[in-house]
Amino acid sequence: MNVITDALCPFCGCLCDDITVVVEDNKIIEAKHACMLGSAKILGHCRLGGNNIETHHTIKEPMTRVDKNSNFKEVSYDEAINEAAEILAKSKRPLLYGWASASCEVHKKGLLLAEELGAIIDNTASVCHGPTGLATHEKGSPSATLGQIKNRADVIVFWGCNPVQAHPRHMGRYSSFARGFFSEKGRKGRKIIVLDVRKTDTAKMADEYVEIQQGSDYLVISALRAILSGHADVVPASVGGVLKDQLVKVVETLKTAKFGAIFFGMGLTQSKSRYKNIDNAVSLTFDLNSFTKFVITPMRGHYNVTGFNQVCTWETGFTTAVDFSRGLPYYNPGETAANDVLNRNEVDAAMVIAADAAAHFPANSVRRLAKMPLVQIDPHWSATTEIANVVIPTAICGIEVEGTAYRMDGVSLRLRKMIEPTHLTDEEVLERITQRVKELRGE
Amino acid sequence: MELLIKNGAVYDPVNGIAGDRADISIKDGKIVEKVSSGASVIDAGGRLVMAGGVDAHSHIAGAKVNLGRLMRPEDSRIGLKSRTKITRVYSGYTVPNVFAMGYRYAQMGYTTVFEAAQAIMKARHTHEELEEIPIIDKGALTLFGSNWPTMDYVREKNLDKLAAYVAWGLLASRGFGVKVVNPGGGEMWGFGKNVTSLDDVVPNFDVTPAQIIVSLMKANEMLRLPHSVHLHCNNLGKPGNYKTTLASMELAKQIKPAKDRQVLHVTHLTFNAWGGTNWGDFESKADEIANYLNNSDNVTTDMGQLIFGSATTMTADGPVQYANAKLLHAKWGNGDVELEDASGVVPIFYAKQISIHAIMWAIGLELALLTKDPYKVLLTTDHPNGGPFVNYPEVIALLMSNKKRQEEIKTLHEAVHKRTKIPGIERELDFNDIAIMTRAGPAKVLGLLDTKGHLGVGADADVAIYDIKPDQIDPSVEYAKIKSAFQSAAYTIKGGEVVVKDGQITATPMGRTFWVDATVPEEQTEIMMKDIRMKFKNYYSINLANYMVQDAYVTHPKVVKAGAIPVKVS
Amino acid sequence: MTLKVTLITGRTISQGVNLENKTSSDYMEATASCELNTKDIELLGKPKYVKIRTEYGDVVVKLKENSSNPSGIAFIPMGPWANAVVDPDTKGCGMPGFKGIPAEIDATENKVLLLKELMARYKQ
Amino acid sequence: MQTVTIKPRKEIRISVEAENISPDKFAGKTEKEILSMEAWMGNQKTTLGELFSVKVDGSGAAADTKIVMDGDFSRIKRIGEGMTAGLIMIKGNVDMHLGAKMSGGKISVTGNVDSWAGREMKGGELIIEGNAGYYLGAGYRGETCGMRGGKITVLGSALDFVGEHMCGGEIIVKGNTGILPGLSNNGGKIVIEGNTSRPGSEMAKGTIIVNGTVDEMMPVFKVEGTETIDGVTYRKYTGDVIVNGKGVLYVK
Repeated sequence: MNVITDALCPFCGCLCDDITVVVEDNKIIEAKHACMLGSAKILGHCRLGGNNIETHHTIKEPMTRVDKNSNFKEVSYDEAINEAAEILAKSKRPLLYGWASASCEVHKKGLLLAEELGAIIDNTASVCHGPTGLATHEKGSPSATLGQIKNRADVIVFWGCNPVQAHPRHMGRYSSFARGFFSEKGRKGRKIIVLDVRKTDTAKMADEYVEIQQGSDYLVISALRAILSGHADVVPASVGGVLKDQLVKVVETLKTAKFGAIFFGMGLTQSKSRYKNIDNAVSLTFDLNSFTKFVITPMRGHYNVTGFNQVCTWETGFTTAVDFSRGLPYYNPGETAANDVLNRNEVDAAMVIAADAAAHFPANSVRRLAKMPLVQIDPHWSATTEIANVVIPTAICGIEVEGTAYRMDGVSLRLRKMIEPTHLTDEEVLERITQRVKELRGE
Repeated sequence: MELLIKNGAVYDPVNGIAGDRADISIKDGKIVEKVSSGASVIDAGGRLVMAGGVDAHSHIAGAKVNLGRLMRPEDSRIGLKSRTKITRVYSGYTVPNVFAMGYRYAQMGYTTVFEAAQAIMKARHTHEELEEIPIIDKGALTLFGSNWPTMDYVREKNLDKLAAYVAWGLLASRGFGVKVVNPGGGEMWGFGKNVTSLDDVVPNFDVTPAQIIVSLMKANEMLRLPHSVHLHCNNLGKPGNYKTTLASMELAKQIKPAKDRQVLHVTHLTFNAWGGTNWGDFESKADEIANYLNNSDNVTTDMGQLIFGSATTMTADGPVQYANAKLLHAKWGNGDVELEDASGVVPIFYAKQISIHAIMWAIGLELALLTKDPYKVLLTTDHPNGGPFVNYPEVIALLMSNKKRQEEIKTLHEAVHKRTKIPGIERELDFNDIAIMTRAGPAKVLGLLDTKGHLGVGADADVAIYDIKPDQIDPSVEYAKIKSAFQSAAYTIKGGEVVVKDGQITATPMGRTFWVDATVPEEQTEIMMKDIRMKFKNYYSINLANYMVQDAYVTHPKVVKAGAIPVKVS
Repeated sequence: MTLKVTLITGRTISQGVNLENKTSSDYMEATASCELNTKDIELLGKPKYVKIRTEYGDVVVKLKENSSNPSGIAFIPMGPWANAVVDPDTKGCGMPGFKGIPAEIDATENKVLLLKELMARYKQ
Repeated sequence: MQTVTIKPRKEIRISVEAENISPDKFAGKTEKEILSMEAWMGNQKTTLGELFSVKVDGSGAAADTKIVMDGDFSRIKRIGEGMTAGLIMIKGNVDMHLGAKMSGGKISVTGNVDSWAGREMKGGELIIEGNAGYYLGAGYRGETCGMRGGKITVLGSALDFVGEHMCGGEIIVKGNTGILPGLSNNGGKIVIEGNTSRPGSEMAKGTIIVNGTVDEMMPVFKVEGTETIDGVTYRKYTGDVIVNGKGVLYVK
């Protein structure tokens, strides 16, 4: 029996690093401290571990098929890698998408492949916090590490996010309930404000719940800013379904905080006005700093969706949705993001890695993917497998392979290897595809 | 592998060579006495030969650099270059991508660059980027000035614990030296406030900036670290701050250096040699600072020269960055790090007709020209705060040619005449001065003079050859030639390998990362670690076991040993 | 009757728990559903299954009660069933319309497609 | 006078970047030279000749060069990028970035244009008879200025973010626009004949005139009574108050 302490949970953007994992015969039998999501990932879905192995479908061998309606044939890694390389090398507009459930070391290999292919490379932020990046281009990012918030925050705002469901340990470790140096009272010393379009489980725990009419967040943020800047007079009696009195009360709470933090989720990034909601919320944070200290942090979803954005930014200058088709990195979401090019039917071949595009893209995009040569690299059988031609199973990052991941606040941590892998790693597969692409191109 | 560089006009101030024809012999990455007849030969043909450039203060990697990139796609869309068989893509001007960072330094003949600030908790990120910067050797200075353990030990006057913490912090961050930014201010920014003088008391910690600086200098010398404390002064960015800067320098007098170097390096003076009381009467006080330096031997500085055009300011000085963003109506990045420090990123455009910018432009030059000893003022732009490092050749040309300065002054806001001394300064630096400010000086300041910054036997075989024949050029007049030659080295040799020829990258070896392993008595570390463990248990948001930078992030380490107890030679 | 709603999609814990378990009935149970408040459910006649139609497609899912939804807000957990009816337009910024889609909901006797069946539709 | 006539040879699916289609690039060039000019389809370098038939009549400087394009160009990006003079007449639809960074000359389109038409435009004129996509006359990611000068007229409608970060020039949309026109407007004028929503957010300077209805007003404007312009009485607003804006918004 092997006990690994201080292990990282490779599920959500909280990247909790206090998991104790018990391993027996290369099987994980226990994951102490992990939440439901983390346990499911570490125990249930681990290829060799857990009790649910029969019901959980991982991919055992590389598989290919010519006709997407026929059955897969199990093949060797060499065959699958060769076929993947041929598909990608032939493509005039290849898309390499995914990367959320993989380490930064994998991202580096992916970016090299994208450069080599002249591909578009995009990650799952595209359908998650991509707009947060766009807002950062406009207004910046006044943020802090989560410990800073835990130690100091006396006012915490959750806007369009629902940590109770999506980041179960967030409130305990970093926000609402966390105790720290200046916040030894924990929850009792804090005011929690939740703004959302429905009374989520998170909203039910708030001191103040502000119900916004769906799609009106932008108007509400502007109203808060107007009140904060001393222009309450121009704000109508009700904005976005919220009474002005409540907005005034919220502003009072915000500006009298000693340290305030805004956490936001897809309620802002995906609603009407998209990234302009974040843009405006960043400005609200900026404005609040004239009164007190305030920071704003996105509730990033997957454990290393942030990492891809970091690596892509330092390697290319751009955070995701980078188009290498002319050799130079070009970036313009709306034009170069995965769903832009899929929706326009421009892509002629794709590789989906460490994400499930078919489950998380709109039908129109999935329809396109279903009709083009599609390579999937993933440990798990997913919706994407159903429409892929070439499927290459890999070792599970953060469980079978170590590597780097970035928490939602940009703190990088090293993922542990908990058990021995039975499959090639994503890094190895990408390296071999890149090598094969070079050979096919006579380089 | 052997290489012989023949016929160079060599400037090697450390070894007293100033333009003499000399041959440089290289074997296995080092400069040697001589090589065999089988060595490959580069005929410098009378051209300028210097050691590879060393930059002791630049922001090239880590969380705030990457935030700068993320905030500025408009910057990343310039300077683009496709990949070649040898090189990856280039992007960016003020915040280049990792590849361009290494290539462009190498193309200017630089071979060693130090990142000027990393928080321990974010050091892993710094090293991830450093690992991807090609060619150059590098290292990173670690922030200590607002760290809770630092302030606790300063308050307790427990230098043993402080030294143990610094040593451990350098190990944890794989850092090279002690960086102090707006000491105490980082903590106060945690609640949106700042310190305003060296003697303000930081609430809850009951220490002053002056105490922090002095204690860290003491710890630094106890540990016999190669580099001194590297200080970004309090009140940076505020008119009248030269007084704080001078007072900070004065603190260094209390300390004896443990090594042959300064005890305090005060960085990017362009931002803190400011007179006046507000933006209206803002003026240069670089002359006062230079005067101080001319009469003191324990402090060094660097210019942080301003370059007109686009820049991206980035610093651990969180409060100054919020003030900047407000003043400029600019986008604002802020990055507080729990228990450690703050940071901020704000884009700026320096314009010739803005009086403040014109005066700031003058400050860096005045400092360099009025300070007699070039070892005391390193050439930097505090990349990318004063401007991108690719402008070093512009700075060199300005320092070497009064004519160029006078022509530039004609294009600037008239304030440059009234509120700076630069129009009347006639001094022109020579190649020897430049070699000191860009090679020998930074190497000495960093404590790396054994292998860096010179061409003597035993030094790293880092060499730059520039397409200038020193005996046939008048830099005062032909400054344009000087600038273009320094922009694009005829050869850059890194560790004995030709990495640049005629300004083009020819090879991309992986450089090394310097970090300092300072020993302290084990029991001292153990006592200190009790406090650290308590802080992780209660206050950090990660576990201690996941805090330290793992070996996987420093694949080509160059460990420099230091320590409070004698180091055993194995 | 036909209920006119604004549709939003998003994460839930059981969707997350089964994220790497897509072929299971648990995943389908977690994501092939639509949450409405009691009043809206009553308006529909408390059916077991509903068909959701938008400008972009239609899908049959199980109906679930969630009293925290305001009237006229329908929530489907993110996933393949939700995505059958979301807005593919990226609004010039790369992000499709996963929230705030005008939709019509009717009771239905039709069955919920399995993941495999749903994906097979796209291959036609 | 030089006239260059361009017609598509084939249906194009993967969008083509063809910034070489510009009077500045074509001026004084022969048919053969134009046919061999570079264009990119995805990651493939190709030529204008591969994609289009080209006919050249006469020869002249950019200002005397007229490009006549006839057919479906809905997958051709960056037409007229950076042009300084001359004329481009397009009978058909075009893809993104039409006339981006143009500083002079004129482009007219009978059909629809995709997003970023007139991006960072400095001068000249853009006339679109059909509809425009997102970010008409807007900027690039992260830049502080979008359109700085020139004039854009859309006879149809435009989508979201018309004139985002506009610093000068004029945009007239005869139909409706999507949300947030004139966002962060810092100068220049936007006239919307039809309906819109959330106009003028964060505007610091500039003018927005809406002759249709405003679906949702931003709660950031001071009401300044009414004002009559060219015989039409408008409700006048100033703002955005949050940024101490001096922008003016007129709503009929």
